[in-house]
Amino acid sequence: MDQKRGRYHLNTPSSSENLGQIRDFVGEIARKAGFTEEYVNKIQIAVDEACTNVVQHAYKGMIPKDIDVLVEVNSDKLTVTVSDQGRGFDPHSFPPLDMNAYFANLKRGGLGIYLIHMLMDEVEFMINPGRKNSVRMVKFLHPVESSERKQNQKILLEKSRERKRHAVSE
Amino acid sequence: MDQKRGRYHLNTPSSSENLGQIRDFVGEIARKAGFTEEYVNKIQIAVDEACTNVVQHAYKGMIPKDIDVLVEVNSDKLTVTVSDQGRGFDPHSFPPLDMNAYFANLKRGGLGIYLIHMLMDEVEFMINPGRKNSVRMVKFLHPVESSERKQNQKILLEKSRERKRHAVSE
Amino acid sequence: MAEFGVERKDVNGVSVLYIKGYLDAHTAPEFEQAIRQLLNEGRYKIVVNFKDLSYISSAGLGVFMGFIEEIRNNKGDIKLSNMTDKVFRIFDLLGFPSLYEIFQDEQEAIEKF
Amino acid sequence: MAEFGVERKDVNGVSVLYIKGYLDAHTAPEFEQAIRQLLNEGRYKIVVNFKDLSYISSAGLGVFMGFIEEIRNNKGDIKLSNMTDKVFRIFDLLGFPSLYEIFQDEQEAIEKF
Ligand SMILES: Nc1ncnc2c1ncn2[C@@H]1O[C@H](COP(=O)(O)OP(=O)(O)O)[C@@H](O)[C@H]1O
Ligand SMILES: Nc1ncnc2c1ncn2[C@@H]1O[C@H](COP(=O)(O)OP(=O)(O)O)[C@@H](O)[C@H]1O
Repeated sequence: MDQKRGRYHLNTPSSSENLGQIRDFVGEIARKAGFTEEYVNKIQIAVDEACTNVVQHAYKGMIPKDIDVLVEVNSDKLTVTVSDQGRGFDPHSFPPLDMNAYFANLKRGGLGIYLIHMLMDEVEFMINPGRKNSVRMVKFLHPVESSERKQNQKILLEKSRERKRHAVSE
Repeated sequence: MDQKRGRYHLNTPSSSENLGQIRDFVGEIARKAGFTEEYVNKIQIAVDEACTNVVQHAYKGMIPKDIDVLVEVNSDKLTVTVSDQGRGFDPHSFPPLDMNAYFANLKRGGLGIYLIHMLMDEVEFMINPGRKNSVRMVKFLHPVESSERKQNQKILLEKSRERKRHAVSE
Repeated sequence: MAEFGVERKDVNGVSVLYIKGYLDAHTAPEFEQAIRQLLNEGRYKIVVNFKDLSYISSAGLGVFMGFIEEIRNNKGDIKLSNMTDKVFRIFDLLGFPSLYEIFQDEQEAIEKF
Repeated sequence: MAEFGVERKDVNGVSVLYIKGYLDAHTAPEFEQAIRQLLNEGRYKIVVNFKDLSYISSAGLGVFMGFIEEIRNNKGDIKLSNMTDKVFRIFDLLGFPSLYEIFQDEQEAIEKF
């Protein structure tokens, strides 16, 4: 029995009351797969964001169907696919957020997809309105340096530190 | 949003390491459905027994497939169906246990199906070897008196109390 | 369900909200409600103590964004304190410390008003 | 994983096993192993303290059945103590109190040897 491989599937009604259960489900698998608590939390948030989007957007004006969460564990990575059968959307219509502009506007919301990108190593959307809309998120157990993403994240973190210093010196 | 209705579906590899996750899953739904902790525990044990049987017996001599757990919540009851795609078995070949004889033999095992019957209000097996073997278990939120089962349970409880007295007076 | 809770303590002109448990899209409305109540009473000086908060998603972050303009327009502020590392990391990742002052300690936050 | 644990204390001729967490088909082998170890050392007077056990399924009950004959053939016994109501209920439901003595308190169980 290899604890590091396997497919886990959870399907719940599309209701925010099930977000906790989904986080527990994903968290338990991620922990067993060997992620530290810090990364378990990151994976849980990313999955929560994807499921929150299903609850809030997928079935607008439709009879709500379910949230489908598939977790695949391999020796080197964990893949979570969150799917709905809702109206779909164009994931490319959301350009990467500029957090400075975001804060200047003082608007709320619109952070979910951005956060998913920040928290996971690979993110992919597959949209088939009314049939199956999925976001597939990958987290590697032993992340390899090199990717553009890492570079981006570093820049963002630097920005965030700058802001913090700013806040403290206020 | 009606917290008392809904279909929840969990699918995991057939391995004992997933029993805890399955218990958490079922427990959370039962709790939300309104069962007290005592009954949540009973439902968890019954489901655990059914899933343990899948892990230990269903795929003997086969490539293991998965454990499938479907939970349906209605306003008056919770239904859990545990299914496998294994070799199947004849649920009628296990007559109700006589616990006195059981203890006289000092053998282990063989308690699972008996326990499921003791803990749940309705139990039904559906066997299709290699395709889908299920045990469907129902627990009512507000149990109605009257059924034969209740009567049986009372007799059994009396027996158990007798034994306890016996033990204490030893 | 005991998944989220909020308690309030008024210290002179400042109100402290103690949030505990899981702050997500399901529980955010309860937190929103508690802040709305403060604003209804004209209390715009708010400290949120995160000591017992174990989880936050963007729906939780959104609550802070949703009120900050109204609060600052009324010469108030929301200051945050006592975050666990886990919760701070997500605030930090999104740069929230540029918009909200975050303190180690509730008392510090209160005194900053 | 911290889902099950067993610790041991020897009090003169009696060995006490403290079990904690979840005792199911996954963790039963660990508990079995601890009892097997006692028998290997010729220690047949065993008290199992259930204080921190939060869950038991029939796989856990099976461990007790699996050793009782060997233990009693060697003039020993397994006595049980400090069960929570939740765990006791399942022992009771199956009539285990007719085969095993169950005590409120570890000390009582030890003194019964
Ligand atoms: N599963 C989905 N189904 C339909 N629309 C979605 C889905 N996920 C995201 N969206 C769309 O993408 C937008 C951006 O999502 P997100 O970044 O999470 O921010 P928010 O949910 O706060 O608007 C949503 O407003 C919605 O229009
Ligand atoms: N899902 C299943 N697939 C195949 N056989 C099963 C399954 N569930 C139960 N059985 C059979 O029923 C028997 C009795 O099960 P049970 O009462 O749980 O006791 P135990 O598992 O300890 O033998 C098992 O030994 C097995 O032969």
